[in-house]
Amino acid sequence: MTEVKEEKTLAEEMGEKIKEISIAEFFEKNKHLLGYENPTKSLLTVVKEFFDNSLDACLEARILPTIKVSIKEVKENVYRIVVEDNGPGLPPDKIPIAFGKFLVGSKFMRLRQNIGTQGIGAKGAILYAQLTTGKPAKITTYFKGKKYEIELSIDVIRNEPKVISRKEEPIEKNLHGLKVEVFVEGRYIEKGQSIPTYLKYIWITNPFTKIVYDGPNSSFTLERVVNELPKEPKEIKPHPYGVELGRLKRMVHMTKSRNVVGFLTSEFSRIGRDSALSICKIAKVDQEKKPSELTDEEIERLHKAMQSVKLMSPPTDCLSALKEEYLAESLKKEFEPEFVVAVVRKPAVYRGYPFQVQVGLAYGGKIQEITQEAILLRFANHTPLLYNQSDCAITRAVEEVDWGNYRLPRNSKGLPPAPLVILVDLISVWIPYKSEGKQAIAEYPEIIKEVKLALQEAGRKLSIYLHKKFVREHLAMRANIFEAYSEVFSEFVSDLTGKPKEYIKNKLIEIIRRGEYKDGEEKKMKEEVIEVK
Amino acid sequence: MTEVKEEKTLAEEMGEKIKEISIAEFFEKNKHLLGYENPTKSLLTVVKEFFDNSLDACLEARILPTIKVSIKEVKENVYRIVVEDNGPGLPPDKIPIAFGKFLVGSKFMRLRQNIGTQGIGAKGAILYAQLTTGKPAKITTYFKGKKYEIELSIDVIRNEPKVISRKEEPIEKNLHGLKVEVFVEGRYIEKGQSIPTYLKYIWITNPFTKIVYDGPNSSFTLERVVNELPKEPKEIKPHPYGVELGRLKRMVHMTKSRNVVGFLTSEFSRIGRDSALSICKIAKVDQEKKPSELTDEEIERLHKAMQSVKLMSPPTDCLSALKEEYLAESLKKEFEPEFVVAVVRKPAVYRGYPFQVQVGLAYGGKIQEITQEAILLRFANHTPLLYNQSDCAITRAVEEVDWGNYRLPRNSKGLPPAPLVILVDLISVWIPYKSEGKQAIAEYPEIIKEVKLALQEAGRKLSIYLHKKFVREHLAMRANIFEAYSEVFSEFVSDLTGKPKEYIKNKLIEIIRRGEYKDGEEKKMKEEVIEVK
Amino acid sequence: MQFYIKPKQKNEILKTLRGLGESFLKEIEEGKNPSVEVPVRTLRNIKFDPKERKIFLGGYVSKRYFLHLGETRRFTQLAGIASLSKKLIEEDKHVSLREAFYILKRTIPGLKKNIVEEQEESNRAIEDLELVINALREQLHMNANKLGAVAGNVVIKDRGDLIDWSKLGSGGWSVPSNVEDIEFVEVNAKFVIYVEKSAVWERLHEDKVWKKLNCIIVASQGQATRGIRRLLQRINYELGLPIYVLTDFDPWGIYIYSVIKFGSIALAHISDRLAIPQAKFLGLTGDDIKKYGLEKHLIKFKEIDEKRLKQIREYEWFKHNKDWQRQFDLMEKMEAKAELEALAARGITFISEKYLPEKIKNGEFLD
Amino acid sequence: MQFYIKPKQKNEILKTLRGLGESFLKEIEEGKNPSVEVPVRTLRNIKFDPKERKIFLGGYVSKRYFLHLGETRRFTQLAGIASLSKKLIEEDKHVSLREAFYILKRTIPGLKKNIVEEQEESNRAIEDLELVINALREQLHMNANKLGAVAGNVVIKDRGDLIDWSKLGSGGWSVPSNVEDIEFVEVNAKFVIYVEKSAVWERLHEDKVWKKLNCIIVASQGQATRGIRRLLQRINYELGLPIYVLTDFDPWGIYIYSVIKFGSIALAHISDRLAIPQAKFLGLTGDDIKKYGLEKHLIKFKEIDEKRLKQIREYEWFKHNKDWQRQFDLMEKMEAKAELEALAARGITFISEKYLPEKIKNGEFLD
Repeated sequence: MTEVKEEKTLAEEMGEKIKEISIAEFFEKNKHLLGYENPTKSLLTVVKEFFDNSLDACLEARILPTIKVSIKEVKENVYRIVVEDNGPGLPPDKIPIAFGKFLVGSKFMRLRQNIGTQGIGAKGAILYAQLTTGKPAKITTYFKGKKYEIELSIDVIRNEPKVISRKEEPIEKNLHGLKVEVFVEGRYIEKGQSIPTYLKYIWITNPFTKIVYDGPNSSFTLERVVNELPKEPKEIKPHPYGVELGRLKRMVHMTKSRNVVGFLTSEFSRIGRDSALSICKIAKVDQEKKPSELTDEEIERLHKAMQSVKLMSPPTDCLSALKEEYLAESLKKEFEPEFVVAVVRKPAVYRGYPFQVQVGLAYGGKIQEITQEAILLRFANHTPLLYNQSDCAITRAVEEVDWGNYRLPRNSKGLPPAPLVILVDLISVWIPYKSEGKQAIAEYPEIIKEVKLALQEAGRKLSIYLHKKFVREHLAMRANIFEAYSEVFSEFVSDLTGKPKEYIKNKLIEIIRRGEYKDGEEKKMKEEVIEVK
Repeated sequence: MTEVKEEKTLAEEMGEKIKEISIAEFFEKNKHLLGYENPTKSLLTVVKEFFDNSLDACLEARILPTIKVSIKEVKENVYRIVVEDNGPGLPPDKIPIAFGKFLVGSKFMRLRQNIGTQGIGAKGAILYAQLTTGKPAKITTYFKGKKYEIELSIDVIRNEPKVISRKEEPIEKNLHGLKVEVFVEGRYIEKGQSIPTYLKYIWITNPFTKIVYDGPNSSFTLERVVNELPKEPKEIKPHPYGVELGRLKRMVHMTKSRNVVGFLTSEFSRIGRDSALSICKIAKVDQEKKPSELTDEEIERLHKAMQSVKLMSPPTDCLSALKEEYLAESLKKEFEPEFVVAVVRKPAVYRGYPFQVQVGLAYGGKIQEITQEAILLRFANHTPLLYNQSDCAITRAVEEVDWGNYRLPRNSKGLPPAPLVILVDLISVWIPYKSEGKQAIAEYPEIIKEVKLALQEAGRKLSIYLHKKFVREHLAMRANIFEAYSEVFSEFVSDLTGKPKEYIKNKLIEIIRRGEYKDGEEKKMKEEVIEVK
Repeated sequence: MQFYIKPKQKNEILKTLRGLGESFLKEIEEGKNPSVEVPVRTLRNIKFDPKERKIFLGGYVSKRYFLHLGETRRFTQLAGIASLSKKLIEEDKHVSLREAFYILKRTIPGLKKNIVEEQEESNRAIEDLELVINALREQLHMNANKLGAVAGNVVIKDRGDLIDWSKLGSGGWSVPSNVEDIEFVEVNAKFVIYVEKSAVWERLHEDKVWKKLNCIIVASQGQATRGIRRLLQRINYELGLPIYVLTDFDPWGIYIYSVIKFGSIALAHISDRLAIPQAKFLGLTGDDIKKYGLEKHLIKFKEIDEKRLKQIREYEWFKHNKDWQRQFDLMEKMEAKAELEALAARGITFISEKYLPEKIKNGEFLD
Repeated sequence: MQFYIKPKQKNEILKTLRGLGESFLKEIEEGKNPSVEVPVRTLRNIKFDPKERKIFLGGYVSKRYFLHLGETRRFTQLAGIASLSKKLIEEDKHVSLREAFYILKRTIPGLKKNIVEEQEESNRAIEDLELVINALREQLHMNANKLGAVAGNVVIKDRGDLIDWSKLGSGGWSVPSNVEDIEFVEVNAKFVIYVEKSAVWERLHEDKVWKKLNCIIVASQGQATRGIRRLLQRINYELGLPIYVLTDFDPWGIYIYSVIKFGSIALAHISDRLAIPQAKFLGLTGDDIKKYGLEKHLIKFKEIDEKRLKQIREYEWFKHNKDWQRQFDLMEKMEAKAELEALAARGITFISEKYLPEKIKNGEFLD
């Protein structure tokens, strides 16, 4: 009897221990999941999160971005980071939740290409700042003729913003933008997986951006290469092929449509009335039924039917690649190569999500000086990936290409040993990152295939260039070579025959200068085989 | 003027788009982060989450665990999974939030060794089930003489449980336990990174557990090897060395202590009155000040001072390793080796968190038949890690050990090519996983070092065994070898001297049978060097 | 095609070389692109005559031009070698391939290149010239490496010296790289044993095998040098003595035999015409292993041996030969090879006193 | 320690071998563990005498026992080789190292092992025996490989034949692996040129260098064989002729010289006693390259060459020698090597008619 009592008490005891924790608390404890693993990477992550936010905001508002980044060491291993943009800014009353509460964002469920999507990045940076230096973040917005300066921190226990101060002062009416200032612990490096590298690379794929950098040891300004924004990506509805059963159920219960056909045509892309009717037919579901009255079995049948009907691929105006010439242009500016090519593939689909690959190759010129092995720049939605290169679908695709086919040194393992920069940018409404650190892309066969196709197309263009270069140099050398060899050849023929060398040589040079031996002719001669019995 | 207006509208528009999403929604979209990457792994993850929960519950209630796992294919690639334990169960009114709401748990902020800690695992499994099959989870608890059956699903948008049905019926008073049943899409495999493998391995490090498995193709029961639970791990307070500034600030504002000294001694482990006073002195903070009145600067100074005073390492009764003989015993049962050794290291500390390493080596016997390369079993808090082996601190440590030092084939890269099972179990109040998938441990030097030390200690014991085995076999061979060589040696001496071979041989065998030549003597003889000028 | 090339008169070769130069000169004077016809040495021009069982070059020639970017260099090198060869013959000097390389290696004015950069280039030019004027490189006074010794009841004349191969102590006559000019003065032997190892040659020599069996014994180390092959060929063609090849029982030994008999298969090259189709295999066979109880003395095949065996048994000239295929099968089954030295396990002089006399008496040759 | 070993009388060696057996027998009869004393060949027992400039074995010996698990096998092998050697000398037969291996290789009754499994084992046993009874393996009638040729104004007697090294045409006398038994009958030469390449030997021979300079010319291919080294040593010690070593200018050539002069440094082993401390270096030097304008004919160092150079210049016997260090410096600076054949670029017979006579006349040797 006593034993039984104890057990029951135990169950209740355990029940009583159950409590909710906030997502902020979760990430505070698991900060390495957000990229705060070590001082060097943490510093980079903070800058990256704010910079990406700024870039997204400008693009959303269709403003040519100008983004200033300032980093100053205030004491040993403590840095003041300021990121300022000319974007639209935010209304001051929205600032606290936009920067002080996890899982709040404007882009989470939208199917459109964006850099940030999860409502986590900027908050993570602010959380890291307050965790390491205890200092609140200062957000400044220029809004309706006023400048608002809001200091805030995150109440970790409640996942709520805590506003510490709020100032406002009038400014010129047409000023706009947002500025974030935080103090963080970290370690600053100048080369490699560093903040300057990050900025230089993101500028390549966003060449319409002006970046002003003021670092602890160096400053630079990257001017706009292009004065035109890429076309605006559209938001799309989910494609039926990518929808899980559970999500479909939820959609059924939340729709405002009054019947199944209406539901299907209005909530999904690529389902027209005909497709909708045939889905209902296959699923044996009454097309006029109210969605909320569908039974679980009916929804399941609908789900199956949706996968089985033939539908067009999802629309791809949700993606916005660069123009090839712009990508080429910025690669040229950054690396000063002798040749550059950019290829933007048509969009493709993975699990119902549209995605698109753009690549660039820069060859020779100043690159020779940098390295003897190819440099790989990986991007996802125009944002550089600096860590975990060896573990990424892009790397795998690059290594699977046989570069020897394109007149480059063959790569046995890894990258080809050539003066080459390989840029690969994966654009999608949903990038399958391997972790929230967002540094490596999962190895889906569809993605690897597209990247390879893009690289092969670019490779062929590079190959044509290399061939032309070869021929050009070759023709110029031709006469010279023949004349040089004639010098010694004449001597040998003179040895054999006793005729004076100069006599033979002059005759030969006459023949050469007539110049009747073209490449094509030569080939034919080479293959000429005479049978003698 | 119009332009300005537009910009302002834009900012407001963007502000309006900002909305909160739930953590459930976040994980639904990012399910690969929780281990639901592909059908095979997903099935394993579901079982693992429920099994770990059951094991934790039993341990918490100090009940010898008996856990039943049943997996049946209900239609192609859809499985019904049932996990049932004899733990304390839960009060029925706590079931909905315990299983239907993310970030709810009993163990999140506790500094004690547990398998689950994040309040995510079981919910993730239920979310995955409803996403793939649309079916709710059925939780059955035996509580106070009644059996409660609760069907629930997760309201993803609100991160709230949705109870679909609730039944109760009377049962025998002393029954207790919890049962979970879900339907999931997945793929079942029998070998390798599979559910049977998972259960067998977790049984090795939890040998006090009885596991009854009823799978699609096979059934087995793993009986308890030990009838005694390991000592109960205690909860501890944070150690000052592991506390970040931001967290200290929060603790300062939440404490009930009335002065700084009281705060320091009551909220941290290993700070006594003396240490507290010297921290205050170093920090130049009034020891009698009310914590909530401390300025930011003072807290910062306190934080620095805490790191600089010498304190004892955190208490380690929060960790509960197995007894070495139990670990050895279960390795013996599972692999039937000829030799087994287990080593449990003393606890060590990483960033203020105590941790402990236990390892086991099983050599030879039946293992020979399985493979020619060593098998590595990785565990964290007694739970097997089946994925991402190459990316894990444990693997790195194992590979860094020079196994050649322990009479094993030397490993040039990777694991030694020996009939060997290497088990490594990392126990800590806070395991630094590389991602929520919880399959790989971050490569902290302190952890790698401890694992290596443990393996080296075990290696030395294995080495002693191997040496003894060698000597044993060796001595028996010795006389045989000498007699065999005497046969031919006598012949040669006979050739050289003309004396009959048999005569020489018999004399030699006499000498050998006297058996005066021991190993030690031999060594001495070998080193005997005589200088002759 | 002619198989055996007689030692040519020096004047004849000089004339041919001069003729080559004159053909170039004529084309040049006519304003044409200087050209030369070189027999094709690719696989399609390598023929095997299954009846006569010999490898030979087919009738394809390719025409090469001096004014062709892909060929001008090689063309020049060919002329260079021809010019050097003319000089050597006139001065009655010989050079090694390495010396020829250094002599030809000089800067081409106006180019940052030498006439030849690697010895491979001058070697190839020499091979080209051999084909173009149908002469052996030795006749062009260019020698490969010297290696190997000979003993037997033979007296030759070389550079004015009379040399008796039976009176040279334990060493024997060191075979020069170039045997074109030696004259056979007195030959008192019935056949030749060529053995692939000098250590075994010393065994046979010490045991006076050449005296007892009335033969000539020749050895080099591994693959026979050109000097040796030419010597064997000359003895075979000019003196009519059969050539027996004594090697290990392994793919390498059999290939040594194959080269002596059929010529080398390295892409068709004049050395194929050093072949001796009448040569016979006297080396260890799978049957010998059983017969003489060598099973315990086999050496396990390595991967490379197996691979080589697979290649060699597919050669046209072995492929359709049942006897050889049987041997290859035995070898494959044993997965091991047997060395001549293994016979020593049956007695130091076993090879000389039992193995060779018996096999020769019984005519146990493979062909 | 004695440096040069005179050809021993066969009886003397037979006596020593029998003595070895009897010492074993005595111990056995006294109920002791059979033992033998073997000079230690580890580094600490290798000495270099900087004054005399020679490598030699120190006085350390280690005592080995038959009844010792780590030694019983090697001990048995030693006895086996001694027994074989006795038989060979008695029957006046010689065997190659490979034959010796096969003869010794047989199953030990009761063990699944042969007396020797690999040739390395029998080779080592031969080396052990050389050390134990202080004889050369050739004197034990075990021969290494045969390679190389010789010519010059010398008449020798070998196996009853009188052989005139000046009358052997273009080939020369093939040097046997064992030169213990040859007798010098008539010697009409003032020095010996040893050259590391047979192709260069043919050059010198064709140009009659041995006649013009009144010397002996000897060649093998690469590292000198034991037969050649012993021949050179015997000529040096018994006839008192200086030995000049002609090699390329590279670490490998200089090491060939070093082995002839100082002995091989492969862990102290009796072959060190084949050394000829009076030998002099006549090969190409860094100065020759400038003097004879060979700069264009250098071959760039590969990594392995550089590595070898670093090793060789650190050898005790080169380390403190300024002349050699200067040459190594030159080589290091050039980062290239020069071959003897490169001299052909200056004229086919340049090496014979200019280079050698001039260097010898001016005494331009390195020591």
